[in-house]
This record gives sequence, C-alpha cells and structure tokens, in this order.
Amino acid sequence: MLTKPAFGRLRVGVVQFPGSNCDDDCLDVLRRHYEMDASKIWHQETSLPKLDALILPGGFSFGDYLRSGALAARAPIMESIKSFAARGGRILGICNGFQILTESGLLPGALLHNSSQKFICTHTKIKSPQGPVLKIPIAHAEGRFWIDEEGLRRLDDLDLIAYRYCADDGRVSVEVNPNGSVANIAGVYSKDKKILGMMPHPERATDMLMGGSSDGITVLNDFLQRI
Amino acid sequence: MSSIAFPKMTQRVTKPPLINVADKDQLSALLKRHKISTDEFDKILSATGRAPTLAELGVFSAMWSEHCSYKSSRIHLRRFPTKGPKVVVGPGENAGVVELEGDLCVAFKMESHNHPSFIEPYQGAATGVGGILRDVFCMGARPVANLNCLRFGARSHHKTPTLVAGVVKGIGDYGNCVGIPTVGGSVSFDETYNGNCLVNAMTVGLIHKNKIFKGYATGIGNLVVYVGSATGRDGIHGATMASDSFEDTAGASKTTIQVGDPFAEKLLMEATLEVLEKGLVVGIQDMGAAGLTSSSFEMAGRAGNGVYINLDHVPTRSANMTAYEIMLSESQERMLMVIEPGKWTELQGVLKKWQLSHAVIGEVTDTGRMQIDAKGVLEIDLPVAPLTDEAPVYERRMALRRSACDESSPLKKLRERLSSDSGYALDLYKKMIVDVGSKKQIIQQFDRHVGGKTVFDSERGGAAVIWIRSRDTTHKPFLGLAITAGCNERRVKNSPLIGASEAVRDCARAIIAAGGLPIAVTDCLNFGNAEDAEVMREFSDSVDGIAEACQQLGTPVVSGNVSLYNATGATSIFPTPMIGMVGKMDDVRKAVPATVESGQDLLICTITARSAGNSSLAASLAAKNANISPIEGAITAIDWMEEKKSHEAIYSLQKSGYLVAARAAGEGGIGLAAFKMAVNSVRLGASLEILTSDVSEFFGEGATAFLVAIKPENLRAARNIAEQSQVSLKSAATISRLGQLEANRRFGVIKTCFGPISTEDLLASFEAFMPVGTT
Amino acid sequence: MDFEVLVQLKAEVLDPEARAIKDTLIAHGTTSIQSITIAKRYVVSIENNDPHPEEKIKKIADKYLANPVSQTYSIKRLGE
Amino acid sequence: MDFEVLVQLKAEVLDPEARAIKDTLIAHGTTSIQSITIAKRYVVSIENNDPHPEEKIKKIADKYLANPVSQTYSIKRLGE
Ligand SMILES: Nc1ncnc2c1ncn2[C@@H]1O[C@H](COP(=O)(O)OP(=O)(O)O)[C@@H](O)[C@H]1O
Ligand SMILES: [Mg+2]
Repeated sequence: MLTKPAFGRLRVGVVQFPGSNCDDDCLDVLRRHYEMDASKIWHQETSLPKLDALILPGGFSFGDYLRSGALAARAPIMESIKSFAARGGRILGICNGFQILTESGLLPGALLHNSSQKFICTHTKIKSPQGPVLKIPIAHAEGRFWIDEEGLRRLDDLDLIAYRYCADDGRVSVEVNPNGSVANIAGVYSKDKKILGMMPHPERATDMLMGGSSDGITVLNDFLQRI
Repeated sequence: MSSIAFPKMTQRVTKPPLINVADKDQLSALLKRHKISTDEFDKILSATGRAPTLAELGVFSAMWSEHCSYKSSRIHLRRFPTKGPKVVVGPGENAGVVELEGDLCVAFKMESHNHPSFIEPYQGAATGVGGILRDVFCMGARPVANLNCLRFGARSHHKTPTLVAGVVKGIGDYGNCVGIPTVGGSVSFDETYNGNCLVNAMTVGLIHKNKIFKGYATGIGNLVVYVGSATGRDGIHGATMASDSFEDTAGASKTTIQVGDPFAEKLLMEATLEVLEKGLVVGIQDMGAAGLTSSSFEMAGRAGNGVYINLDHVPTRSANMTAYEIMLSESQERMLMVIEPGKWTELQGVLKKWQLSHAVIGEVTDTGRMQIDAKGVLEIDLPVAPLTDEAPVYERRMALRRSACDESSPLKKLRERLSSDSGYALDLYKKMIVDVGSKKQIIQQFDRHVGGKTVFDSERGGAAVIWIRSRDTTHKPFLGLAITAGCNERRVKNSPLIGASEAVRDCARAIIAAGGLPIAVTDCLNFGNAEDAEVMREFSDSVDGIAEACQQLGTPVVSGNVSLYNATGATSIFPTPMIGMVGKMDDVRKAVPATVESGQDLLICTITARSAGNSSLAASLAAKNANISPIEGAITAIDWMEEKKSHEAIYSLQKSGYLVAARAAGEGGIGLAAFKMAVNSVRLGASLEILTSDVSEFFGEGATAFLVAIKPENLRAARNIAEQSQVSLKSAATISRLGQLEANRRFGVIKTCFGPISTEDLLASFEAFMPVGTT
Repeated sequence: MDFEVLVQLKAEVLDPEARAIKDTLIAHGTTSIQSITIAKRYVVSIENNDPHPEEKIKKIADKYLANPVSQTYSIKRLGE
Repeated sequence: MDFEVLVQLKAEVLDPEARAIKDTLIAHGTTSIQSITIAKRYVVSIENNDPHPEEKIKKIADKYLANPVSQTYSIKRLGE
C-alpha cells in the first residue's frame, strides 16, 4: 500500500463541467488530505495534461437536462477521457460523474430516477465485497442503478460490483436500498477495474466533523492505491 | 478592440403616445390595474410634468409597489438597530454584511416568495431560492448555506399536500442543482395560512471586506451590461395591458409564470463571482422583482446618476416585446452590470466561458434621468429620484386589536383537564409531537452536505453549524458559523411585541446552545393587509419587539424583507416576523448538537433563570392542539437580565465540556424539547423518561430557557457551574440504555408521568410528517 | 381503450431543458436545428367496458397529469 | 421540417412515476384504469434546406435523446 506522501506525488485531475458542483470539494480533499498538486480540467479542453488519474465530480452537469450526465457525456473533453481510459488511465466518477460514465458507455448500466421519485440526501452504509462497512452520504435524484439480468450476472461473475448499500452490520437487503438500485448496487467497476463509478460521495466523508465519518478516505485510498 | 462605445440613439422616429388623462373612466381603470391611487397619480404628474407613457406608468407602478418601495413599512423599519462594530453593510443593499474575523465577512438576507408559491408552488419556491442567492452573490459573496422558513395551511386543508410537495421539491431542486447546501429552517401548519402560504428563503455567503460590491451606477459614460437569460413575458408586474386605446402600443400580452433555471443560475453565479474577483465591474445588481426597472433605477438612484438604455439590445425570448413588457418582466437568472468601457473585452471573455448571453444595453449619464428607447421611440424619460428615494411613504392607520373578554378561562380549563386526566394529557402530548413532526421527509430532499462544510444540519435539529474551511490561513482553522431561522407565530399573534422579541431570542438561544455567539439578524416580516389598522399595529409592535431584542442581544438587523397583504378576503394571516440569525463559532470541533445520537445513559436538565416568568399555556403548542386560539391568554415580557444569565450558564457549561447536547427549550414545553433531544436515541433503542410532573412545566412555554444533556456523574459539577451564573439546573428527564428485558424491542420506550407511550406508533406518525401530495 | 395525453408547457413559458439541449447540440456542432420542444406523453389505457371513458380521461388529465398554471394538454384516442 | 421523437423506458425497466400516478388514481377512486405509460416527446424542427434531415434526426435521437441501455425510441415526421 502506498503511503500518504506517495499518494501526494500522483497527478490527479478533476474535470469541471458547467454545473459540476463538487469539483471544489474533490480538489479540497486531494489537496488538504493527500497534499496533492491536483488541478481542475475545463470541459472544453480537447486534450488532457499528463495525469495518473481523473475524477469526474458530482453536481448537475448541464443542469442534468435531458438525462443526468447525458449532455456532459457528449462534451468535447470526453473524447480525450475515453482515450485516457483506453490507455489504462484510472477514472473515478462520483454521483453525477458516475452518471456521465454510464451515459458515455465507459461503465455498464444506467442511472434512473430514484424509485421514490424524490431527491434523497442521507447517510448510507456501503460495503465492497471484502471490505468493511463504510458510512458515506448520498445526494441524488437519479441514482437507481439499472442493468439487465445478463449484465448483472456479468458484473457478478467478473466481480465488478464495487459497493452495495447495506445495513450497519453489512447485510444487504431491500430495506436499506435508498433508491431502488438493482441488487443494492452503489458503485461498479469497468471490466478492467480501472474505472470506478459510485453514487455515494466519499469526498463528503473525509473528516469526522463532516457528519461523523471519515470513511470516504478508505474509498479514496482504495482507488488511489490501484494506480 | 479593447473597448466599445455604446451606439447612442440619434434619430427618434416618433414621439411616444401619452396616456390620455382626459378620459377619466379609462384613466381610473388603468390606475386600478396598476394599483396606483389618484394621489399617487398626481405625484406622478408633478414628477413628469406631463402625462406619462404607458411604460412609465408601469415603471411607477412597479417602483412604488409595496414590494419595491416599502411604502407602508418604511417608517417603522427605521426603528431597527442597524449599526454595530461588526456591521460592514447594513440594510438597503442587496444583502447585509457583518464581520466574522479579520477581513472575513458574512453576507446574508432572507426574502419572501409567498404569493408566487401559492400560485405555482414548485416554480414559486424555486425562483424564491434563485432570487435570494443572487442577492447574496451579486455582492461578491460565495453562498455557503441556504435556509427556508415555510408556513402552510392546516394539514387537513385540501390545498396543503400539493403546496408542501411542490414547495419542498422546488426549493430542493433549485438549491441542490446550484450546489448550495440547505441546512436549516422551520416549517409549521396552521389554518391561518390556508389561503396564504409563506415561503421565506435565506442565503448566507462568505465575502472579504475589501471585495464587497454594491449596486451603484457610477462613472458617466460607463456601460450598462445585461447578463444572463433572455427576457420573456414572465411574471410581468401589475396588470396586463388590455386597455382598448393602448392596445396598439402595449401589445396586450399575457404574462406567463416565471420558471427557474438553476443551471443558468449556477453559471451566472460562477461568472459573477469571477467577474467581481477580477474587478471588472463598478456596480452590479440582480434583476429581481420588477426586473430591469428596479435594477436600473436603484443603481442610478444610489449613485445619483442617470442611465440611458436602448431596449433593442436586450436579449429577448419572445417576439415583439414592448418596452412595457421588457422593463417589467421578471424573467429569472439575469444580472445588470455597470462597467468601464475598457473592461468590456475581458468581461466578455468570462461571460462567454460560462455560456451566458450578454449585451451592452446602455450607459451611465449625468442627466439624473432614466431615458429608455425602444424601436426608435423614447418610451421612458423620467427623473430617477421620484422613483427611488422620493417614493411615497405612508403612515398607515393603526389600532390595537381588542382582546377576548375572558382571556384565561379556556386555558384554565385546559390546565385543569391536563392535571386531572392523564389519558387526555398523554393524547395531547402525542398530538403535539405529531404536529411538530420529524422534518425528515422535507430535509432528505435537500442536499445538506455539498460544499463539504456542514458540521450540523437539520438532521441534528437546532441551529446549523458550518465550518468555514477555506484555504485562506488568516483566520482560525476551525472557524465556523451557526445559523438558524424561524418564528413562533402563535406567540406573536398573542402579543406582537413580546412574541417578536421572543423570535429573536429563540434564534439567539439556538445559536448559543450550539456553542455560537450571535452576531446579527435578518428578517422577513410576513403580515396581512396593510390597510387593516390592526394588522399595521401588529406590524409596528413586532418591529418594536425585534428592535428591543436586537438591542438587548447586541445583534443589529442588517438586512430584511417585508411581505404585506398576506390576506384572503378580510382575514389576515397571523403576524409572522420570521427571523434569521447568524452567529460565530470559534471552533466548530466544540459545537454542541441539539440531539443525542447514542444509546448512552444521560440526564436531561433544564436551565431556568431564577425569576423567569411562569410557564404559560397561552399561545402554546398545547393550546394549539387543544384548539384554543392564541388571541386568548397572555404571555409575559422577557426579563433580559435573567435571559442573559442563562446564556452565560450555557457558555460556562460548554467550556467545561459537560454538554453532550443542548437546545433552546422553545415551543411545546419541556415535554416536547426532551422528546426532540432524545428521539434519535429512542430510535436506537434507548428509553426516555420524563420526570417532570408539573403540567405547566411539561406543556407550558416561557419559563425554561435551555435543555442540556449531561452524563449523570457530571450533574453536581454542572449544577455548580449553572449556579455561578445564578440560574438553576434541574434534572427533568433521563435517557437510558435498554435493559435486558427490552432487548428485543426495535425502539426504546418513552415514559411520562401520564403513563408510557408506545413509541412504534408514535414514531411512525412523527415521521409521516408531510401530508402526501404530488407536484 | 387507449388515450394519448400530451402535456406541454404553455407557449412562451420558458423551458430551460429544451433550451439547454438545443444549445448543447449546436455547441457540439449539430447544424440546422431550428427548435426543440419537449412534452410528456401519457398513454392511459381504460377498460373497454367503462361507460364514459372520454370524460374519465379528461378528468384525469385535468386533475393529475397537467398543471393548469403552466401547462396545456391535448387528448387523442389511439387507434383500435 | 418537424420530427417527433418519442423516448420511453424499455418495457422491463420499472417506471416509478407511471406506477405512482396509477396508484394515486386508484387510491382516489378512479376505476377501470388498466395501465399508464409515460414517454418523453421531443419535437425537433430541422431547417428545410438540410440535405439529410432523416439521417440527422436519427443521429440526434441515437446520440442524445435516448439512452440505449434503458430506453427505446421512435421517430415520426410530422405533417407539413
Ligand atoms: N423548511 C425547512 N428546511 C430546512 N430545514 C428545516 C426546515 N424546517 C425545519 N428544519 C430543520 O429541522 C430541524 C428540526 O426542526 P424542528 O422540528 O423545528 O426542531 P428544532 O427545535 O430542533 O428546531 C432544525 O434543524 C431545523 O433547522
Ligand atoms: Mg425549529
């Protein structure tokens, strides 16, 4: 496992679309916690600087009009992001970032309106197959992960389900599914596991003062460590 | 090209048609539609020196409207204390600004959007949030928190469910998208609001003292720039112009509802903050109520200059818009900027980056007049001052409301029944709990965490706590804000003077309970018909009550808003002076929550000033739920000496580190406050036992200042500390971990002197707070 | 019996979504788009033995599907 | 030239909005409702002098208006 200063040498870019609103929050964690020299990348850029990883932050890119993430997924910068991915670059999409990744086909499935039909902001517990139960908040209106049965089987077989919503004790059940996601899925990996998309906001749980959880650091460490 | 000179209109094709003042019938219809009195029209004539054009009449109507001119309230508002060592910008600007630490300041304001929200709850509430955000960011402040105070009619009223669903979704969708956390507020239901719901939105932003921008159209020859969404026929003020003889010029259009576009707002906010940071503008103001009219007149008025505008350059969304329509449109997400010509190119660069339409539409002149051309016609040519500083001011008639004859008898009966009939008391207690309700269904629709600064939000009850958390190292690293807003309208109805003071005091208590130091106040004064003498007396008394409390607490009023005519037929709403307060937190790590979140054993104690007034059932939540109108019964004036002692006690207790939780005792007496404090631990399986058996203490409001939760072993020490401030600290309830016997219960139990309560059902009704409705 | 209910914003009411889609399409280089409007299309299927299906669908549209303040609607019976 | 693009969730994807409306109607006593489906209807107007309007609208629908993972769409040219 890399140590904090080693993380600090990573070059991570945070992509800013019009309507992104967690870009500064992500940058803040990278700079404050990891002491990285992270920077924003404007959506109209057509090439990326030299980077180790990219974060697509949360927010309402292009107002979430059409479908959330849909218009951003077709923005000029996405071509370079796709080639970055093709070269094996690491990408983390959080909330709206996750929606952009599914809309652009970089991740499987789709994110639909919550089954409650309402925006939901709450603390959830999530869990990776082997990892501990983590307390991370969500805040979205379109976070219901959907994929057809075959797709779900593939995710399962290839171990690509990154996080599921679970109870305090780690059990996965419908009662703790906040948005109606298939199989309580909160986050998934791409086939090569280099791209991660998740609805919960790890950057909003990086200090005990923020709603009493710093579990987001575990999520970010895990992502950065794979670089 | 590094600068641009505005192309002036040189050739005017025709003269504008003037209103025919000789046709008395037509004139009076026109004036009625514009809500202009004959006296006011005489003033218009003497200001213009001729008959006005239709567009000019529209401008007068808008600028002299209650909303823009504060004509009925102005003489009263002067009584507010507005100065203080921390005040940087007081009332009169887009938002008030107070110093937090060093150069770091807080800008904040509250504003009403009651009427539009009643007509179209979703868009009404959404555009209300948009408007208040612009008021704050157009000064250069970055918004860090939103709050909202809502009042709806009775839960059982047929309109209520749709209004609640629409308003809450509207607030959420707008604030969430712009990315400002909604961290607090207040909400209640009462039949007084059946025909007039209240939607008051508040925004708090951070700003540096030397980077505060104001709405001044200074510098002759500077350019007037329009920025943001195109203008449509949205929410055009006053009546539509269907007057026969003016059909040709007025375009006889229908006004359409205002639709908010939070995406456009987010872009406008980023662009505005960037433009201000780069110092590219001299003056700036958002186009809020009365749109281009109020922004241009007010900017000119403040600077004592004139402005020339050519409306042909204004980006419009609809075809063939008339001068009248463009000037009075309330299309959302628009800003008016005044810039030096040399800054145009750089400004354009920023605006293009944020995809905002923009146009130079005029320039600052030395005429002291507003001159507006459209399609070759000088549609408006008016002196600025009569519309701004010299707008009419009224001293409306006032009369004291006659009070009910035998004030105390229903209350006496209630007290007796509560003391003798424990089944009734228990039922009333449960009713109160359900009436107040968990706000979960509302607050879950609000993003409370975006920005990464939220320490306590509505989830923990009480005041919200925001951690400044900037990269700027000139202030303390854990510096923060405590913010709260609300008002207990039943108590104001009971006594406007005392009730309004209490609203300020209760905000201060919430902030102090969280560990903050109150700094300043904003308000939103929602009242009924200003031409009803009793309403005006309520208004005046409320102003005095707020003024008194602000004086006592050292928290000046730095911004605010008045909403009159919240009335249906002859019935006005309860006087509802909503108060928003901002406090300073030196160290957010020491913030004290208002709720207990764990199953540990704790004592809940009351903090009561020794000579505090008696607990009173008058206008209390108990009375409301027993269907006793708040007009009956009396509340006692605040003893500020004693009040301050209780504040001192809380500060000392905080320093000692004994406080696990603290909250203002507020509405619903000790019974409700203890429930609110413990409900989350009851959910986790702990039990709450309320020890108080005195009905007045249990249900009554007024005597107890705070409730604090401490570890049982600290009781004695805590009591000593309280006594040093000459207040008493008494245990009133216990929270205990579940015992063996109750281990398989899902929730803990609540025990009261009236008997135990089955929490399963109670919590279900408590959480089923919102009347179900669709948007 | 199937009815189509088309619900649309009143003319001249701002539709920020339609505008954003149009602007983005143009910004991404799609040419010759004149306008985009968006409506919601409900297909409500009512049992054949209902005595007054037309009245019923009108009531549903009025009360549940359209907001009279900002929207208009039209009803069409879909081919058998 | 106006085209209608109807975009709808795939049949196997739950539409909570349609379900909620149906449930509400039934709860409020409206009988004989068999089903409700919802689609989004875009009307895209393309300049008359565009050489390949059909191709263009297909591309817009494919690329923007519908998400192939969860939605289907249909295109219809609207009467002159
Ligand atoms: N309309 C609202 N919007 C946002 N937060 C709200 C609203 N109404 C109430 N709240 C928040 O919910 C919490 C609980 O409110 P309330 O039931 O009045 O209890 P408390 O006595 O803690 O204020 C508070 O933190 C308050 O700020
Ligand atoms: Mg409250």
